[in-house]
Amino acid sequence: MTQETALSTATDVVIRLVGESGEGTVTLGDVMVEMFTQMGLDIYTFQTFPAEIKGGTVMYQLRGKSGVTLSPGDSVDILVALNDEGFSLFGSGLSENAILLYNSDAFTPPPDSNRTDIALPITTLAREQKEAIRHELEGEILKRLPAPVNTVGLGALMALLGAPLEPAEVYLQRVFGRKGEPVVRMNVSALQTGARYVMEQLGPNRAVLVHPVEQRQRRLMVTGNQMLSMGAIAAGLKFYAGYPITPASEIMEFLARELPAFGGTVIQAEDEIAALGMCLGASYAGQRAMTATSGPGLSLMVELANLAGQAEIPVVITDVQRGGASTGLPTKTSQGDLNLAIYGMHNESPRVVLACSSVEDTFWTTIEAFNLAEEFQCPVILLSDQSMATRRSTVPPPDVSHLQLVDRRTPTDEELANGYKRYLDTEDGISPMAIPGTPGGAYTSTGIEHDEVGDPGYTPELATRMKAKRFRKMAALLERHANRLVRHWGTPDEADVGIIAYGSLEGVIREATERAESEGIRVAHLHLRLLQPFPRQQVLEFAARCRTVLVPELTWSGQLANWIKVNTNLSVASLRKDDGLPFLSSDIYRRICELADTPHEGRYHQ
Amino acid sequence: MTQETALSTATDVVIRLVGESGEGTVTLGDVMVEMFTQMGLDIYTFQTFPAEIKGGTVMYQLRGKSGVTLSPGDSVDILVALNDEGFSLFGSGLSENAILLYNSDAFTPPPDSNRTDIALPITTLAREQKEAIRHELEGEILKRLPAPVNTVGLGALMALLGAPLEPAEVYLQRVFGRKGEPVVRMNVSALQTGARYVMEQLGPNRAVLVHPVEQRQRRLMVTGNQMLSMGAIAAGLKFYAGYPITPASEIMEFLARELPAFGGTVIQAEDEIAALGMCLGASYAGQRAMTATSGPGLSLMVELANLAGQAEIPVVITDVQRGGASTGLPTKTSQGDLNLAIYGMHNESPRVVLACSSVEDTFWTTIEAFNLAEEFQCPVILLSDQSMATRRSTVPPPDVSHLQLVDRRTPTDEELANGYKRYLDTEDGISPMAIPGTPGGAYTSTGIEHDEVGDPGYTPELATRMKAKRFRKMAALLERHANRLVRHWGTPDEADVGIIAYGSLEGVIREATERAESEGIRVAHLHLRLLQPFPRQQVLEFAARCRTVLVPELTWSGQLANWIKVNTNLSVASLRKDDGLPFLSSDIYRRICELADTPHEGRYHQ
Amino acid sequence: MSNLAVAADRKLAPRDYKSDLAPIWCPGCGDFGVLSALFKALSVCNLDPDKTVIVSGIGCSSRLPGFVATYGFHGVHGRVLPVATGIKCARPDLNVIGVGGDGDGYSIGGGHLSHAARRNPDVTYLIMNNNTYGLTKGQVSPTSMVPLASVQPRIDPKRWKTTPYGSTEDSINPVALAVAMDCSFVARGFSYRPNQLADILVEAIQHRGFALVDVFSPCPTFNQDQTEEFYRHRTYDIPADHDPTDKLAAFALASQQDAYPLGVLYRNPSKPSIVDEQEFLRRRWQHPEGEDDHLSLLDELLRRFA
Amino acid sequence: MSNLAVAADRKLAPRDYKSDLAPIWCPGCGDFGVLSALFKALSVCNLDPDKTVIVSGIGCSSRLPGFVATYGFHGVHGRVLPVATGIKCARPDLNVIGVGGDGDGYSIGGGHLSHAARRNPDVTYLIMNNNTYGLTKGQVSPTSMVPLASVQPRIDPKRWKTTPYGSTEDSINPVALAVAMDCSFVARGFSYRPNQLADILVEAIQHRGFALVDVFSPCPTFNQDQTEEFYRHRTYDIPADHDPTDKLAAFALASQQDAYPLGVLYRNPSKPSIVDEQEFLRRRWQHPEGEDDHLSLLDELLRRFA
Ligand SMILES: Cc1ncc(C[n+]2csc(CCOP(=O)(O)OP(=O)(O)O)c2C)c(N)n1
Ligand SMILES: Cc1ncc(C[n+]2csc(CCOP(=O)(O)OP(=O)(O)O)c2C)c(N)n1
Ligand code: SF4
Ligand code: SF4
Ligand SMILES: [Mg+2]
Ligand SMILES: [Mg+2]
Repeated sequence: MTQETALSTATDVVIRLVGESGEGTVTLGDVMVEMFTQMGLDIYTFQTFPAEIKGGTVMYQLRGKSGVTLSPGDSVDILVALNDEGFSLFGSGLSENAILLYNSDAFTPPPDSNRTDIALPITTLAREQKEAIRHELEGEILKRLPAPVNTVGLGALMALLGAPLEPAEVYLQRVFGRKGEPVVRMNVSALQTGARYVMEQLGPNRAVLVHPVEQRQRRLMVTGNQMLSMGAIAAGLKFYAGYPITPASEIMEFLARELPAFGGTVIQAEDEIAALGMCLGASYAGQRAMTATSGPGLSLMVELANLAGQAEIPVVITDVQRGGASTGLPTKTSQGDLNLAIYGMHNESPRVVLACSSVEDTFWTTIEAFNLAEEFQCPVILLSDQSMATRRSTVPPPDVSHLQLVDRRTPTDEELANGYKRYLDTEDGISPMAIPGTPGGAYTSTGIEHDEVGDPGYTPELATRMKAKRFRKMAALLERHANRLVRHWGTPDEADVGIIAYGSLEGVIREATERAESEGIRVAHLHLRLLQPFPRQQVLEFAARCRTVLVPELTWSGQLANWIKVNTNLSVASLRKDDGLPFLSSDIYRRICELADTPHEGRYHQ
Repeated sequence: MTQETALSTATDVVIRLVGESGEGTVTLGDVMVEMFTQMGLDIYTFQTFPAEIKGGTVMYQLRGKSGVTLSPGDSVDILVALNDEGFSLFGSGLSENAILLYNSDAFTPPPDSNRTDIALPITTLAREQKEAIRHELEGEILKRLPAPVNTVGLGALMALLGAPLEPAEVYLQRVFGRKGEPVVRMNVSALQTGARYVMEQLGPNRAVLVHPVEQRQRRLMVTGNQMLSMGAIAAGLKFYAGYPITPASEIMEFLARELPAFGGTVIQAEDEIAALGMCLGASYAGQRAMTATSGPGLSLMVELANLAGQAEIPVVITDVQRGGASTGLPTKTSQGDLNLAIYGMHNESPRVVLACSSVEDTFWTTIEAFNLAEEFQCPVILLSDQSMATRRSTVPPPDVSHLQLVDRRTPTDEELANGYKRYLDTEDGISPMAIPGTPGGAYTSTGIEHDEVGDPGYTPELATRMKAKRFRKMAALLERHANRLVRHWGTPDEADVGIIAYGSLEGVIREATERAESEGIRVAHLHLRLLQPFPRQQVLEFAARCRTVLVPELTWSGQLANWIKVNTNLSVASLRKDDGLPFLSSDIYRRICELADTPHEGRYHQ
Repeated sequence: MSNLAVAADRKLAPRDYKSDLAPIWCPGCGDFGVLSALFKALSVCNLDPDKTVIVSGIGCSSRLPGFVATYGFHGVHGRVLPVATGIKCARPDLNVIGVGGDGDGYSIGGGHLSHAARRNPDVTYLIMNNNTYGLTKGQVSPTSMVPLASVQPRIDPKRWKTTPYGSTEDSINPVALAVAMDCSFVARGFSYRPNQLADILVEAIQHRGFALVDVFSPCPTFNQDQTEEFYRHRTYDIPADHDPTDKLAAFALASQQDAYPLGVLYRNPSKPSIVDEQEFLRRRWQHPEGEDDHLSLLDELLRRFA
Repeated sequence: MSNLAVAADRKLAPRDYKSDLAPIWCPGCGDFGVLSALFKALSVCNLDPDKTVIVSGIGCSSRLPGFVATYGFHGVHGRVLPVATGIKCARPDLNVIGVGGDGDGYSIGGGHLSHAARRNPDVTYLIMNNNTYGLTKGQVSPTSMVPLASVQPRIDPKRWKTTPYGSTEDSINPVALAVAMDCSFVARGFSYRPNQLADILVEAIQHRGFALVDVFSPCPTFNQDQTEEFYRHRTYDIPADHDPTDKLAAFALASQQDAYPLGVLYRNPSKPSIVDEQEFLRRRWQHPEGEDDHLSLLDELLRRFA
């Protein structure tokens, strides 16, 4: 927290909870999210999990802010450390005069003058609370009743924030109500104990870090995976087949619960190949189909995704990117699948690659994915990533009233009457696709090179002509939609630094941009939702007004920077890392400043 | 044939045979290859097959030349058309005053003044020959005895070429000897009949198109697939697992026959995933392993190839490229898998991509593949293509006396004694790999991110450090081997046109280069055997002495040109097509001339 | 299959199912017999060509869909069952038939078989089993029988190209496996018994659930071992007293290796189908208004996260 | 396994096979029992740790190789058998054991099972069957038993996440399938019967050929249906009079679903192994000089094309 926010009534506080996985760290975090939401604050969370089921350290960072929140925050104001390992792994990155609340039953941190340390014997306090009511409960219930550790922590945190306890008490009533009065009483008293314990140590002059905000409009508290699932449902998804994989499983789990009510089918396939095969069958049969996976699964889908491109079958393939090659860093984040999404096929068939750029955007970009798949009868690879997919954040509810859905082109009666041609060589390359059941529309869909009817053919002339027809669809797509599929931030005029990026970096880049602009640096930001076919025109126009172009990305080799090179010949400054963690907005900000200071070989007018 | 070759004693004749698949077209072609070889000529053949097993038209082109032969020839001197469809599909591309020998029992071609047409009622003549001996054979044998259609054709061809019949007679004796004197007699007389029939029509003044050459050194007559198989055996291949696929199957079939004698194992797997899995197991266990496939199979190997990169397991993956995306053009040629070979993985692990550039080169590049896989403990994708793999051509026998084999780095006794680290972070990134059975070497190979010992680890620092270690191997490779893995042709000095290419285009480009240089255009040609890691230094130095750079390739989007861009920022002229057929050297030659004439924005000195 | 989609207004003859595309198979290929038996079965069931989809993989046999005047899906090697399952679950109103070779179905695609059996969609799966890989010119398939040539190695390049000295692998028995998978309909046919094959196919098509029909369909071009003759001498009709609903008996019968029984081996009429159960779930949860009210349903869903 | 590589000079105790890495499994995970049974079996066979390789896929269970002081190969999801087969065929002198989960082995990897059975390499394959996907936090696996909740839908996010209303798919019976595949050794164990399991593993390891051992190894964290209790009440020892070489009897026994027999179900001692047959081919063709004369052999080969 910067000094003035602490005094003013604006709120911007970053809390980080660390503890043994399974220890309740996540529960406490979720409760805090709920408290902040009730106070009308915007929330932005970020979590990392160990790759094991139990054991290992969980990190749960949440930022509460009055007004739009674009990142989990660069520096931590309040660190809650429930164990030693968590503290040593995630103890750095604190803001000046940050507060450390640590479990003094577990460990004692080395003293540090830049920190206010507050000890909380959380397990002891919790056990005392349970003791206090043991006589009121009989054995079994008592045995299964956990000591109110999280509630003590909650009280302590609320006190640290200088927040009123009432909302927390209401919350406890709601959650523990059905467990009986004594349990409620125990928790309320635990809450107060935690709070009191902290206040005593803080003494009188405590800063008030959170100020409730009046919210006119109801907001949603959702993860990226949830928004993607709801976007798919909004887009008319009727068939989902998938195979579980971290961090994409949540999508299938969500749809398994919700899709039946929308008349849809969800099947857990035996592997990713079967999952995509089922989707292609369903889409061939006329239903909007999607599968979702992560890198290893996308690798297995390469052959069938190519069939979809060659046989011209619409399908949405979601890749929630995770860290590392092969099994790699399964619970961490990355943007390292861009190459595979774009180039992952033997020889070449047309394909679209889109990327979600925030939890809120995920809803709409998912709808774009379905519409483009239908309009251009090809596979659409929809990129998300672990950080965005598993993050909970507050977003305004999407206004679905003017939702526009596009349907694939089906044959007209004339086309059916006079020798129907499934792969008719049209001007925009889009051919009429008959849905089984259509009288006179019988044809055989095939991945072998074929003529307009769909019969196999291998002459050089035919091969060239049909390939040209298929790829003309991508040119048409750029013409019709590219403008809508890039987003502009920062200055609309000449810029010292232009930033081109994609995916979950949008928020941190916007934050860095605002900060740099507030300091007089002219920064423009072009955010790509469409990556393939590449919006060349839009990128060139953007670059033409920037003295330098910076491309930040979470990849090892600079996959996006290279993809820009291939399509535009621009030489760009690449800012990259691929260590499993997202960028801090300060990482971006620092690079902006460096570039703004360095001399340049002038603008890109070519 | 150009006039002077017809008169001089130099030979350069291009024959094209076309007919119904299964009609013996291939047999006749093979016999002609044998005849030419006996005459000491160099052979270069090119065939295309239909994708079906029977039916469809086969085209078999063979060029006989005194001295090095770099292409199947641009224009056909003698076209032998056994059926109508074959003639209409492959009747074009003839040289001036070419000769058409057609099966007058089957069809009559439209007259064409630029052609000398010679009718040959080949089936009638053959039947007569069989009739002549029918009384000498009893029923069964007679029924199974085919009429000597090919032999009549052979005689006719030899006559057209002005070649002596004796070698052909010797050949017939050898082949039909065990079938008894009458059958031999029938064939010899069929040969003479065919010849006589042609000579009568040609009249007295016949050009002699072939002149026997004295050969000091024995030459091999092999296909690219055979050379690749023998190269692998030479490199110490001990384990092969594969799954049949056109046009790669021949490799497994060859090895299944020959590898046991070398103490090796060949397994036909249930699919390509299993094939690569078995190879990784065998290589982990210490044996040199290879699999070979084509595009669709490579697509299925994406996940396991990435494991090999991440877990650092040597393996050679051969991709005999074929035409088209998905099933596409299974019997045609292409270079369209370059993207998949380079980028086909989720996130990034180190990998080497090599390409064979001719039937002769295939032997040595295959050996390089095994050596690099062993030295750098990573997968090596070895690219070939249908045209080169199935082509028969004469090559000097490789001199294997100074064959050099590299072994993977294994742990020293010290390294084993003091807590062995499989993934030791060394300067060149190469770590000691213990072979199971090594006392004290026990470790677990894994695709999860891991520390030096191999234990799973997920911290950002570890992930970055270990990835850097793995990729340092690629830098070391460039330093040690890049110079050897590019080949220079054409002028060593400043050039008007510089050509950068890879794979089977080497021959046609060399031919085009020689032609252009003979006409005073300064042409340099850099042929890449190593594609990934990219030999940046070598390419930049080459480009620096070229006024323009031309990149010819058999791909749709210009995959090689783009890969060059990514690595060097050079803007190059791209010459590409992907219709299933190879380039003619005249295609390249024409583009060279255009570029030599056009003004340039100067050389690439940056 | 359940409630088949039949041509309501007209009676179709076998030839009505023929497409304009002429089969590209070699003269004497067993698949010709299979195709005509299929034509006959389709006409007996009078299936509506516009509501019928034939799904295949890659192989000589997998070219079949192009030769039939129904909808067709000629996919990639080995993925017939996922595609067919997707079509049937998405559109229960369509008749779905899968076809392909022994390599396509038992080798690269073998992993999908037990899962199709578990799901039991109303799909008929017809395997043209020629005990070899035809399209790639004659390598061993999982059903090939090429014993190790311990004495006299056979190096005839045209024969068993990847196993010139014989195979080091046993062959599988697909019908016995299918019974063990509790595949709800398992039968075996022979392309040179077209009438019997047509009858089997009719039963399979009418069966409500997943039906596997393995058909001996010799490849004269590349398999000189399992020829028409070979099977003529080694096949016999399943005795009338065999009870296909008796799983153990079916397994015993299917396991016969000296001679191969032809006909319906196994049947499990009571096995639930994923198609019906997914239908049930959709009905169970579909709101009265149904889909027409997409937006309000969506809004309700979104509201839950407020 | 044939001629096992044993520690010649010393007798190893179970603890000698323990690595420095501590298992990361949840408290109460069934895999702990499997691991200790494996330690015991390894010590009974006295296998040489330096000549033993444990291959796994991906999953909680697949983390096992890291906990054993032998060589290990922790690959990708579902490819245990190809990797293990490759190792064993390349190096018959090594002891090769495959391990993994029911999802790894029967779902994504299920296609490799019948081919491993055909090839019959000397590999022991140990499946830790917890009837769920543990590592991905509790979805159905092919062995899950989650009947359709036709009446009261269960929406407990922690339970059967991808099938909240129950599964629309039947479950498979891996041991019955393995018998039908003629897998030359098929057994079933239970992680809470560690001594019996150790005995089974010893037999499997000593068996000359491919041995499948399916072990009930409950996942208390995500599977509240197939718990330790569940299996304690539904398992029994195979009666002594069962003849494992009688395939039909083995199939009948393996098909039992009401209660699950524990022990060795099936055995085919006479089935040839690809390892031996490949060895035979190499010996059959290897020239007297053997490999030492690589170059002259190579030259001979090249000469054939001159
Ligand atoms: C992924 C992949 N691997 C390999 C091939 C090559 N291939 C085409 S068909 C085929 C097998 C053909 O055998 P089968 O399925 O029995 O059909 P048949 O030709 O015998 O009718 C193979 C291996 C392919 N097309 N795709
Ligand atoms: C190709 C691929 N798909 C999916 C996954 C995600 N995944 C990891 S383990 C697993 C299944 C775990 O279940 P099981 O094999 O039974 O092992 P368990 O954890 O139950 O011991 C899955 C689906 C993956 N790692 N790779
Ligand atoms: S190769 Fe065999 S299977 Fe293929 S078409 Fe010819 S005969 Fe039939
Ligand atoms: S999740 Fe289940 S299987 Fe995995 S470790 Fe925990 S208890 Fe064991
Ligand atoms: Mg077949
Ligand atoms: Mg499991």
